[in-house]
Amino acid sequence: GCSAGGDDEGSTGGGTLTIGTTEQITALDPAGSYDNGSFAVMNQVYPFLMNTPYGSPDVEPDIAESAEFTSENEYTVTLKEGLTFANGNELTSSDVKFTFDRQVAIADPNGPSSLLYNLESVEAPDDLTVVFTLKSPNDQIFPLILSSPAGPIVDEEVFAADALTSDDDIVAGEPFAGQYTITSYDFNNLVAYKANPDYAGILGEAKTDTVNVKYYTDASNLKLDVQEGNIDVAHRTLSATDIEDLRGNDNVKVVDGPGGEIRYLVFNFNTMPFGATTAEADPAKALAVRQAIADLIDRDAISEDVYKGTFTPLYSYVPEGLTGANEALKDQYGDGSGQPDADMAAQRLEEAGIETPVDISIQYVAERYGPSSSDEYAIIKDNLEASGLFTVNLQSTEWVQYSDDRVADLYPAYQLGWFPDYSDADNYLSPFFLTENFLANHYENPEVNDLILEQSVTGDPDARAALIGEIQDKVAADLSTIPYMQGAQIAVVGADVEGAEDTLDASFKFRYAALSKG
Amino acid sequence: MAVAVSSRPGHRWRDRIPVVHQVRQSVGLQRGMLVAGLLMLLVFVLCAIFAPLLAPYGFAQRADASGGFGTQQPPSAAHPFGTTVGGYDVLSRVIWGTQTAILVIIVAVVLAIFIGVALGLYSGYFGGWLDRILVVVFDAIYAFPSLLLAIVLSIVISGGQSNLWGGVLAAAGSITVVFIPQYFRVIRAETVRIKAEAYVESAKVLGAPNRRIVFRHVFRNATRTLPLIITLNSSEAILTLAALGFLGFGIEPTAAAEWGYDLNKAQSDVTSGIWWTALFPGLAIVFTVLAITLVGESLNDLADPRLRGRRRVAQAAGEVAETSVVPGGTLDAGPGGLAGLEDGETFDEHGIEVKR
Amino acid sequence: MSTVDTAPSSEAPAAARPRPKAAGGGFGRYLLIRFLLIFPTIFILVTVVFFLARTTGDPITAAQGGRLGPEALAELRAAAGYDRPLIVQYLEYLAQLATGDFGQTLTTNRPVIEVLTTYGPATFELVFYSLIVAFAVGVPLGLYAAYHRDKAQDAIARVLAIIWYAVPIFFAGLLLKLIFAVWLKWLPVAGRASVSAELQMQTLPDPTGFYTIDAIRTGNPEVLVDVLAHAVLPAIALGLLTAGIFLRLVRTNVIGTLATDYVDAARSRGVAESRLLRKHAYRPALIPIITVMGLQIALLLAGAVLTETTFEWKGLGFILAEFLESRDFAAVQGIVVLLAVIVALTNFVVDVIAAFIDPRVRY
Amino acid sequence: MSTVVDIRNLGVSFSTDAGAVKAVDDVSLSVERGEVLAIVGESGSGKTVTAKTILGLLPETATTSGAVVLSNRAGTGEHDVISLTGAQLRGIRGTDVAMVFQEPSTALNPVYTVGWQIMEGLRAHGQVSKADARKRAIEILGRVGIPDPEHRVDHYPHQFSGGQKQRIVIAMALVLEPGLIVADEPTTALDVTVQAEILDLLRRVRDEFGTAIVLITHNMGVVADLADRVAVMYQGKVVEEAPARELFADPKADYTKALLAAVPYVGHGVARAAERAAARPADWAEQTPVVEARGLEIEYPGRFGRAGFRAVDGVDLVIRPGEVLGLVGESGSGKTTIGRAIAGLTRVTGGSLKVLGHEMLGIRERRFRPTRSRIGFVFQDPASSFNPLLTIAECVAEPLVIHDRAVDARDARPRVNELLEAVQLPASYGDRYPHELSGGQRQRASLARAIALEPELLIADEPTSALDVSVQARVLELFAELQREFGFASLFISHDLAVVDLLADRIAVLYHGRLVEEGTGAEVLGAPADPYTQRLLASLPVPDPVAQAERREELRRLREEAAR
Ligand SMILES: Nc1ncnc2c1ncn2[C@@H]1O[C@H](COP(=O)(O)OP(=O)(O)OP(=O)(O)O)[C@@H](O)[C@H]1O
Ligand SMILES: Nc1ncnc2c1ncn2[C@@H]1O[C@H](COP(=O)(O)OP(=O)(O)OP(=O)(O)O)[C@@H](O)[C@H]1O
Ligand SMILES: [Mg+2]
Ligand SMILES: [Mg+2]
Repeated sequence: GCSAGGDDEGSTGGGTLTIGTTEQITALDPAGSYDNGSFAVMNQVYPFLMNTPYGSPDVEPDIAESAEFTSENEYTVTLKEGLTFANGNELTSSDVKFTFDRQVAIADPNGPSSLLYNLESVEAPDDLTVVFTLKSPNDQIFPLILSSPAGPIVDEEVFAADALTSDDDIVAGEPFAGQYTITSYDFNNLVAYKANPDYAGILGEAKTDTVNVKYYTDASNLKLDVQEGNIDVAHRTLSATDIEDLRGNDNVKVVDGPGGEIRYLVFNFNTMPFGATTAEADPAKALAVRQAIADLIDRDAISEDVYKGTFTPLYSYVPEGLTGANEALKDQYGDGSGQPDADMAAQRLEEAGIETPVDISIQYVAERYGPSSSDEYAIIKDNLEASGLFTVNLQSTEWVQYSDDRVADLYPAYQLGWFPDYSDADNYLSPFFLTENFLANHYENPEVNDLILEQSVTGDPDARAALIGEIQDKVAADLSTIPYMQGAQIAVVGADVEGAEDTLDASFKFRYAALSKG
Repeated sequence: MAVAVSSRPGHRWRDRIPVVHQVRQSVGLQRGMLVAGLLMLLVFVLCAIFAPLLAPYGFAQRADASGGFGTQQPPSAAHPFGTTVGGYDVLSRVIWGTQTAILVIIVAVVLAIFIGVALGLYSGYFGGWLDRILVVVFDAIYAFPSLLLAIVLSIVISGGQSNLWGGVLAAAGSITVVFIPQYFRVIRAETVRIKAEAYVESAKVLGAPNRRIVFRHVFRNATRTLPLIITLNSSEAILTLAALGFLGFGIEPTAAAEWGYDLNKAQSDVTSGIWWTALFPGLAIVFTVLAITLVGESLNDLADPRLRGRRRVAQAAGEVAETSVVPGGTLDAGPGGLAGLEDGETFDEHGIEVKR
Repeated sequence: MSTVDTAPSSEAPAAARPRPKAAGGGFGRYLLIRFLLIFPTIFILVTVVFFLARTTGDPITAAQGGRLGPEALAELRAAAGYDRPLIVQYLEYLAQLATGDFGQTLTTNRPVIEVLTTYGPATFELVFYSLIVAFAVGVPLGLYAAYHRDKAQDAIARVLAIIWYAVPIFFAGLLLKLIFAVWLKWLPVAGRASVSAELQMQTLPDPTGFYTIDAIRTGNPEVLVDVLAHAVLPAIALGLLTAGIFLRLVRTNVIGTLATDYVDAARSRGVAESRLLRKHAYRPALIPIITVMGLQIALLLAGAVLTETTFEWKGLGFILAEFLESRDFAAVQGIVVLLAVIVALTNFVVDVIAAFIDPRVRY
Repeated sequence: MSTVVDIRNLGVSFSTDAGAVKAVDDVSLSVERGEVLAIVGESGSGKTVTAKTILGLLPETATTSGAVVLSNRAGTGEHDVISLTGAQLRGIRGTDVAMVFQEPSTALNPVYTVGWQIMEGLRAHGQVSKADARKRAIEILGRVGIPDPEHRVDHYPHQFSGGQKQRIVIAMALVLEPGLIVADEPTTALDVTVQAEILDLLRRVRDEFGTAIVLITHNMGVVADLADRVAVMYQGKVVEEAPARELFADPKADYTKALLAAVPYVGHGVARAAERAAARPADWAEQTPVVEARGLEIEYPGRFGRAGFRAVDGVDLVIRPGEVLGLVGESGSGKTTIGRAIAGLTRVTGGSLKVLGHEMLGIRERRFRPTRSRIGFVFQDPASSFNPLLTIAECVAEPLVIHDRAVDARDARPRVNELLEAVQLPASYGDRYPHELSGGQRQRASLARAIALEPELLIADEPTSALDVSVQARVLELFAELQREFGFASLFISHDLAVVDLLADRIAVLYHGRLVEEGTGAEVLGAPADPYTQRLLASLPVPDPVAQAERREELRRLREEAAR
């Protein structure tokens, strides 16, 4: 007999760490993937111009010496000197230009090129200088984009200029200049990393020399393996039950950090009760319905019953921890302290002259946002129906169909979740509440639209934070969506593993380099 | 020749009621297994019919007058089987789940039978090009991993919707597609065999039109093995639905109770020492499949005189048979068991075609 | 009465009688046709899968539906060519297939062939091991049950068989893991090998993907033991399910052959009962058993989907489910074609095996 | 002489669905060394059960009383088979008593070579080396007349002809030199020509090995040929036991008398046929034939483009109105094929076949269907030609309903009752299901259905092959009567010359798909011209021990002559 010895103890240097995850890689090529699993790898091995240092939500130059607006439409980045890739190639401004030109040129459907919406062109006047020309001026978001999935800098000698490069070619070409390089790559099964001594960015040296990442498909296996000590770290995504169970286990530590993942309920302004295209269209009544629902949702119940504290109540559009976040909905709805208030809801409906109970259909996705969506919505349905004000027709749908149907105005109210591209309040506002937004829920508020555009070009942090607060308050009054849950980042680590709390920060980037085994 | 050996109709009737007849026929262990299966099945059906009375709570009920049930509560007086991760009463969901299971079985099996039997009859009796094509097509579907077919179909059929009927129809529909090739194979093989039987030929010789031959002579004889396949498929239907639930295509929990879904949700509970949420739906599935399979296998064994056990008789008991010119009739069973399901030459041109 | 002027000899006319035998060439021909039939089967499957997959959405919506608005999505779809008429896309795909090119996966941008060669061996190994379990458990128990039919032993064996078949495989897998990996700690939880073993195997030049073979090639016995230990639980989970079916199959068929005249005839020559069972009843029963077992391969592959997910066994079934979820048509089609070929080839091989067991088929 | 087996007061009962059935009731029999005891009797009278009891081969559902005392070959010990346990039974099976089964093809395991199967028996009893066992297997195969045994020993059963298979089965029984061989209808499945050889072989076994034989058969010819003593069973009891010659000469029991009276003899029909021919009108020969075949060819298509199989090759025959044509020939000679072609069930592939004015070559079913009401067909196996789910009345009503003589089965019932009575079945039998009738009754019901539309042509395919002689006699009589009454023309197919002779006006002999001889009974049976017909007649055992002994002598002489 033999138990699965996950780790090769006694290897040299800073030891070996084995990490398990259920996220999946799509591709190592930054132009070909736009998902958490692939981005997690990129964060270890590729350099970024801008990055978020441990413990901070805000970006700073990473492999760049400096980065600033040199004119309204020009963002100039100066690279540090003597940068090289792990394969020995020099990392120069030409690689940077190549990186962004390539993103835009390929514009792969699976890639993040859409994030570069504001990029006009890139120039590399000398080896160390890169000049980004932007379409709209003073874009405060652009530095953030440089730390997003669109931002990893790649080696022009390894990557193809106009086509995606395969994982195997990438691994063989070693175009890595992040904290780690990949030494062995078995797609979505096992990836072995080795610390990159040449990394010259702000994040510093890796604490552990060798890291192996094991990819799981079934969370219960991940849980059993970390519980049995077969792996040292389990990061994303264990179920709430598993985490609660592991909290009581002495062999492991459960480490929490702020999370950028949110859950919210979207209203379709056309098809919701009293919506614009319904028979008894009435914006005021529709608003009253949304408000009543906002009054009734019991966030604590969801947080405790369903998520066992791994998700926490969210009372605003921007999650807690990000610069500018407030608790706009807490004051405006419910009892004012975050608890539901049925009387308030009844009163609102009554004032709007709405006959109760109101019939409403709510839709959610079965598996996309974890296994707990059904329990989450069972509670919401309970909340709404217990008040006697609503009858809820709850349905779940498979993801792809759901994606088609929701923009086809088939769902009056539906669940969505969001994981940020970059850790900034803007990423929680502009995609949602600009007149042109991806929700396509027919919400339109010119005032909000303008405010969002304004904050994105406001350079002064305090002024920008104020604007962001104002936007949240305004949207909270309109209730285009009701945000209600914010996910914590959670890693389960062996009792002898240190450093997890350092990287579970508002950057929402899990960096293996911070971890070490005692 | 003795005059009017009138048969007692009552006796005959009783002997012709399918299951009753077999129970009376069986002895010993065979009877034991049949009766055990029937009893379990009866419990299952009764649970489904009287679920509203039997279940202490609704399948989507999370709280009662005394407050919320709480999630993952261990078995207690109020919740004999505990509560689930979603805060439902396990016992109630297990009981309500019988309804879903029965629905799926009925819809899936009925649909599959209608289509499979019709095509099998046609293909087996008339042969020709359509037959060849159908055989190849169904063989292809057969080669398709059935669960995946079910997934694709559940998306196609219901667009991923998850209310009770949407879910049931999707699951049942996809199971149907998986099953049709089986019914088709069996019925076609039987039809091809029966077509060569003397009584079909004798009908042909009498000048009976094809329609009459197919319905009066072939159909009823060819479908004789169906009960066995039905029982086999019923259990497969439950398991497929459970597997679908496992992959996230199940029925929305507030729309209906479904064992496979609950079992799936209970997965991480098991590794955390919460045994009750998985055990009971799991047992429900096992018992139902066991019940149906026991009944099916027993009926099959009893239909086959060679497999049927009999009571031992006292020494030199009984009467010497009167006129026993040709022993036995032709009522022997057709292909049985899985062998019957899947046996049967596929590319055969059995028998001789009448010129048309 | 007439006189007899010819010596009657039964042999001569019997031998000369033009019986419709399956001539030697005939069987070869049958097999050839059987083999050629694989192609229409695959063609039909490809067609069905192509259209089914495309009615269920596209990979772009699957990946970006939660980030992009309808216009952006439509743009991307148009860029990828998914908005063209289905029939055009279908013909294109057929043309591509005809040149033996399976194309690239749409989501992970890898050659479909590579997907097949990476995940195929895993499924193959899993199915192989579970067949060993199924045979080792199902056949002897089936014989045992047949011999003791309608006795307590038979009843127990049959109920066991039903239970193996009735317990959903993911549930059975979970229990096995808890018992053997967590409580007893005899076996690993999941996966095909431990991290260190996999790393060692990855250093091999051209790893085959068959871990058993790769493990032997490393020359490190610990790796082999590790790989085999990982195979035990999945093989049992899937193997027992199949064993349940085999048991019933063997039982029914052996009971059938036990009732034949030749068994009685052998008995009348004083052949021992155990020998009757093993030699006279089992061997002829093997022919239908083998045939049906061949058909079970499809079932086994379906079961493999769940087994693979439950045990982190990264094989075709598991990856197919994944690709289906992301609507990666190209990958789904490629995998289905491969599965169909496997199923068809298995049935083909099974026919050949059956022919070898049954001397009647050869002449 | 010593007693090999002594059966005393044997009783056997079976448990069945319908309750207990007593199969054998107080039977006492004994067989001496080197003696052939024939057991004859009605079907189901317990012959097989008695025989199986000797080997302890009864199924678990049987209970036995009485004693079966079996002595070993050396005569040094005896056992009561009934009280033996499994292992002890195994010891005596094969060495003290061996069995030859009815169907040689099912008694041989298809997946092992015959040598393997013979050797297995040898090695099951004592230490025999493989090489020795093989030597003895080859030797015994040679002795039962398998040519080239060294080579054939490694062949599989399906590579032998039916007759050879039966020889091998006998070889298996012989190889351990048992004191007693029980042969249950050893020749029923074989052609008469082959049957004659097997009977010869059995006689040699008795004479050369001194083996006692219990021979079960319903063929009185076989009994007359081989048996020393005969036991007649009826309804589970032995009603008479006597030396063979005595029994044939002077039967005592009523059943024996009836049985012997029912045995058809070749030549009995000649006079009657002549009578009928004389009664025909003068222009009869010129009337349009009901059936006329010219160079008829029927080929079964081969599978997957393989060459087809020609079952009927260039047959000319004619059936005139009211005439009965008897068609005989060995198994597989194409008799059924011709009958089916006439009924439009099998496609004609060459030559010409006119049936009631229709050319059957290339005819379409739609055009032929109306003519079907003028043709009746009685199938070879009465049991399977009825839909098991319909009552007899419904079955008989089928033709009436199909051809619009009645709305449904209920409407047709009065006519059905008439028909049933015409075939001497009580009308109440109409309410029964086919399996609830005896074979003879079913055969009559089948006749009733065939004549329901008063056809001009009746095709009867071996309508009595499944029946025992007494029942057969009744059916044949009925057939003759109906034919007289309705006057239909008929093709009467049989492999039994005596049966055909009884009914037919003319006889046609088929051999390998070709018509080798045709003529009146007197011509064909009296002076056969074709060597095959001659051999057929010579092989036919006469059901009379005295005459048969003479014929056998003659046959032997002829064979020797031919050998020189
Ligand atoms: N296994 C059995 N179970 C029940 N009844 C049986 C069984 N075997 C024989 N019988 C009955 O026992 C009686 C005698 O059967 P047996 O086979 O000895 O007849 P037989 O004289 O050999 O007839 P045949 O000439 O048709 O072979 C019949 O009534 C038969 O139905
Ligand atoms: N459907 C068929 N396909 C191919 N060959 C056939 C078919 N039916 C019969 N034959 C062959 O044709 C030949 C003649 O068969 P047929 O049934 O006419 O014989 P028969 O004289 O009636 O024999 P029996 O006395 O055994 O009934 C046989 O060699 C038989 O094997
Ligand atoms: Mg018999
Ligand atoms: Mg015939």
